[in-house]
Amino acid sequence: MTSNAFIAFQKNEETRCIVEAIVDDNPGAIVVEQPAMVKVDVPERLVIKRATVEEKMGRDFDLQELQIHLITISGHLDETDEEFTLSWQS
Amino acid sequence: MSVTSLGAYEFEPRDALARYNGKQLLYINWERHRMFSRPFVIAVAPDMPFRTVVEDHISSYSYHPDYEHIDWSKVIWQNSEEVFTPDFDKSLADNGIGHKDLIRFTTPGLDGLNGTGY
Amino acid sequence: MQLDLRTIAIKPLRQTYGHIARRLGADKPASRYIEATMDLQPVENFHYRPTWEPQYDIFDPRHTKIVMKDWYALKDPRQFFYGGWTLARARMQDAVEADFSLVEEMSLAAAYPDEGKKLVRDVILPLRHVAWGSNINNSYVGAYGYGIAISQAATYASMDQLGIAQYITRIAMAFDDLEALPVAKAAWLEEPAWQELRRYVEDLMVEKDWFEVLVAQNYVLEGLLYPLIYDRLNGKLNALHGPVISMLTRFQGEWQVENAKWLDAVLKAAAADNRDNVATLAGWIKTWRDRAVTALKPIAEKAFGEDATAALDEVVQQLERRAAKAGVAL
Amino acid sequence: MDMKVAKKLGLKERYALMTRDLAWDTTYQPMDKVFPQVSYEGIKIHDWNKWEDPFRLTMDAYWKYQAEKERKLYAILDAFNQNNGHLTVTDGRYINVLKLFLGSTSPLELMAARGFTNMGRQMVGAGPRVACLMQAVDEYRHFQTQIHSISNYNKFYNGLDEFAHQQSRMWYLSDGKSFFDDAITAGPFEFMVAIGFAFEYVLTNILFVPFISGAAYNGDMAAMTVGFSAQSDEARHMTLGLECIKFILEQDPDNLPIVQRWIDKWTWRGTRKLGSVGMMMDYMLPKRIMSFKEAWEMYFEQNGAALFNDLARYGITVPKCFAQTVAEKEHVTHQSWIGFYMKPDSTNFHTWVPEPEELDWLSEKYPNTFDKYYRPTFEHWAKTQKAGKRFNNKTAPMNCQVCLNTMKYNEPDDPMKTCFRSTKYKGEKYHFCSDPCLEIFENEPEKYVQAYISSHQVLQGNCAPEGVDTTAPDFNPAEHVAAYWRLDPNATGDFDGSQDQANFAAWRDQATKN
Repeated sequence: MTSNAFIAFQKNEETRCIVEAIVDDNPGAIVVEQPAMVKVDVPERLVIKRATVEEKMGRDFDLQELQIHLITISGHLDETDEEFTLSWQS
Repeated sequence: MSVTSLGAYEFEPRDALARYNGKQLLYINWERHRMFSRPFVIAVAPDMPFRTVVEDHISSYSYHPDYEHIDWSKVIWQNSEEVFTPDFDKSLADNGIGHKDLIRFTTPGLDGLNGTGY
Repeated sequence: MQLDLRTIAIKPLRQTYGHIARRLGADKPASRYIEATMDLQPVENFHYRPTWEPQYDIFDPRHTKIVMKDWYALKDPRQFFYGGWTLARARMQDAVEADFSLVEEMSLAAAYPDEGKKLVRDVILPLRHVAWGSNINNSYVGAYGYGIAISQAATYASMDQLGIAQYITRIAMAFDDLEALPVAKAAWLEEPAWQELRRYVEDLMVEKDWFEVLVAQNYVLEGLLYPLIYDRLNGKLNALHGPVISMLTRFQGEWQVENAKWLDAVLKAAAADNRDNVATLAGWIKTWRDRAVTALKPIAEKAFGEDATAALDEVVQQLERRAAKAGVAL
Repeated sequence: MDMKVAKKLGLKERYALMTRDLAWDTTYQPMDKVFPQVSYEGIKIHDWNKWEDPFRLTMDAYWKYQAEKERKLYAILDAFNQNNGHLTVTDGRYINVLKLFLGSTSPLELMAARGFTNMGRQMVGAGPRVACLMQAVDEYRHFQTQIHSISNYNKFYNGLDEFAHQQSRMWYLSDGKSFFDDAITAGPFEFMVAIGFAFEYVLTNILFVPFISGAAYNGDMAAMTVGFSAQSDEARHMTLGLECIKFILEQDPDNLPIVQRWIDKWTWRGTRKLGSVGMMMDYMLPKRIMSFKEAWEMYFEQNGAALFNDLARYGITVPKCFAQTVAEKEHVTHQSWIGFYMKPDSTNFHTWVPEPEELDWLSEKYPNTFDKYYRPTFEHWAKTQKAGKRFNNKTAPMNCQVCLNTMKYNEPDDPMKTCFRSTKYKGEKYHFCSDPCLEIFENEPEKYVQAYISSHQVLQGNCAPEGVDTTAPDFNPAEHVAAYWRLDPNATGDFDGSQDQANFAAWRDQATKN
């Protein structure tokens, strides 16, 4: 069974862009909408790329801004200036 | 096993018999009647007759429709896992019931509402 | 469900929580600080003793010699609950950030004279380790302090000190002088001039009386060190080379004033409770003042040369005046 | 952050300079005296520098982002309060969720704040110290924002006003209190595994995500805002817990059996603690988004499988209790609601029999168990309540010596039979609700013999308000318990006929009528 890495955000304009960026960068991403929140599952490895988010937002974006919108995550985290990655080894 | 600690770690149990002023704790449960959620606890004197437990305390189960159908002569009594036959006129102590013992009684044929165990 | 509610006036059944109303002596609205602070720490019916200190309860007033009839008398005049604290720090941080940016945009650091830079390297950069030590010692107060009034304030102070250590680190970054950091650390660890200060901070790391740690670290050491550096040394550097260092240490400058207000209030409340507290506090302040003066003397000499004694005397008197005002005559 | 110089350094290098480079090994005082708590548990750490920092937030960034969250949160709270937002919730029953939440969860946030402050003091490495301290202040945040958001409800509804007094006294709050008392009295590594890993990583999603989503669904903007805002910190906390486990396991192979025992213990203790959360989801939210069972499957079984598959490389296996929790997910919420419904005089929140369509929802969500075991009881209660004989079990509960829950769980293989386990220690008998609780006791009996069991304390005469002579010959302990708890009679009993019900209806009527 493959393990899903996931991330969930509060629903708002900013996270709409972030989720779009995740969907673009992660083939196989599954978006689940729930009241006031949105959850994205990706098998094994989920990556958020700063460049893609910036493109969606049309402004500079610091990946640490994710802090403001996060609800939960699953997977090992690795964060650099460019990428925020969640992954499982199975 | 035992606890690992920095320094001696040994305390008097919070529910030691000595804390009950001559009484002892007794738990009671009516099996397969879980509408009452859990057993109840009382503090009673060890010389209290077993009959008093039944008449004064087990009667708190009377809300249940099964209660009036209990045939007391058929009841199976347990002290925790061990089945025993209480002498109603003898004291708890004489019936072998000590501090923090759990009396469970089963009423054959009565299995709660619609046989649900509740 | 989308409900369209008319604005109506409903008479509340009560104004605040029961424990707050009892404390205020009346059922009236309470500030967010009061509601988030007073009488909230459990004081009774703990299940287990700590395996790390079985002789104590989980929260135990016996971790200090100070005795209080009411531990919530140790209130914070800044009224810092988490939200108040974070917002205050974020406002300071905005100003600091603007200053750091300005220093960078105007290339002020590059243009800063070597003489000034040397003082920054020799005196200010090693202080990031003092701040780190203070972060540790304040976390002890936050962990062992009795009542939320003191424990939250100490925990916020601990984070403030981490912030200060990081702001000092950023000075080296602003000067594009990262090599200065290991040099400053080596000085902290080995240079004789810093050793009494390091011993002071390390000794507090094994002191068990949390109130004494609070007094020795925050009231005495920082009460002397901050005015010495962020008032007097900055004043000297401003006069010689312009306000660049004041800009880069703006946080510490503002922070010390506000923090002293908190500590003065805590000292005053403890002293007001009983005479034994006054004697205990006075004893601590005297002991640690003397040690702090010894420890800071070589640092003051680096900073002020022959004016060191005068500078140190001034800040000692300033501290003693604060103590006297709080009801602790030395 | 905004500084361009910082861009020259990567996030990792910059963060290292800002944290671990500040630390040094003390020499005027020996390190083992400075950090006295890290060795007695038997965990071996050879190199604290191997700690990988998960989130790399420096204080400037921390203050910036946290302030932004706080500004938003309090603005929404103010608006919610000014507009009588409490009247927008689905129905008056909903507010009882907040009563249970404020009593059972908020005080634990404070314990977490104090516990993580101590971790921030005791951990030797700078990386974990800083992460723990950040979590400590976050926990103050959660505790305080919860109190602030519920403060407005407290002005209008009963049962919220004495949470601070009740946290250490009320019978049904001892499970949560014992959970945290247990963790905070353990050594630092066990605390980290207990709270950082087992609770925050494995279980906290169950507490917050579906519950808060549920609050949103029920129109409670205040709870939703506070909850999600808190949850945004939680991702950091979860990551800390996971890093901590990896760090400990990578340091020495001897750490594995100790850590495994803690994972087994704390996953179970957390599961027991969360039973009441599941009950909120299944019984107390007037509009439901998912059942507890579904949430358990999504956040514990699936996510837990991913986690434990991953940790298998260190030799970690799924918690021993895993199968039992999976079996119990079909039962625990019903057993909990039954346990509270039957004690109307002893809770500061109201209970009720679910409406017929709510019973249908439960039948649909719990096809294996609800009709077979639980539905007839609720239908019976509805009937007797209508006849004016609402069930009221006036007896005092028997509790598990370890988890402090009442003994309400079933034998794993027989839902009709109450589960009992017992043992003797130093001549005294102890009772447990389950095999895992028995095992936890047997590992550390010296600890659990100290447990504060409310009903026993009452019988010892320790639960009377000040001024009552507990030695008087006619002293009746049970008589004073409600006063000892400061239990407002208006807060007790069935929702049907309560002051809350009447007020909510009248106010809502007033606000919606033109």
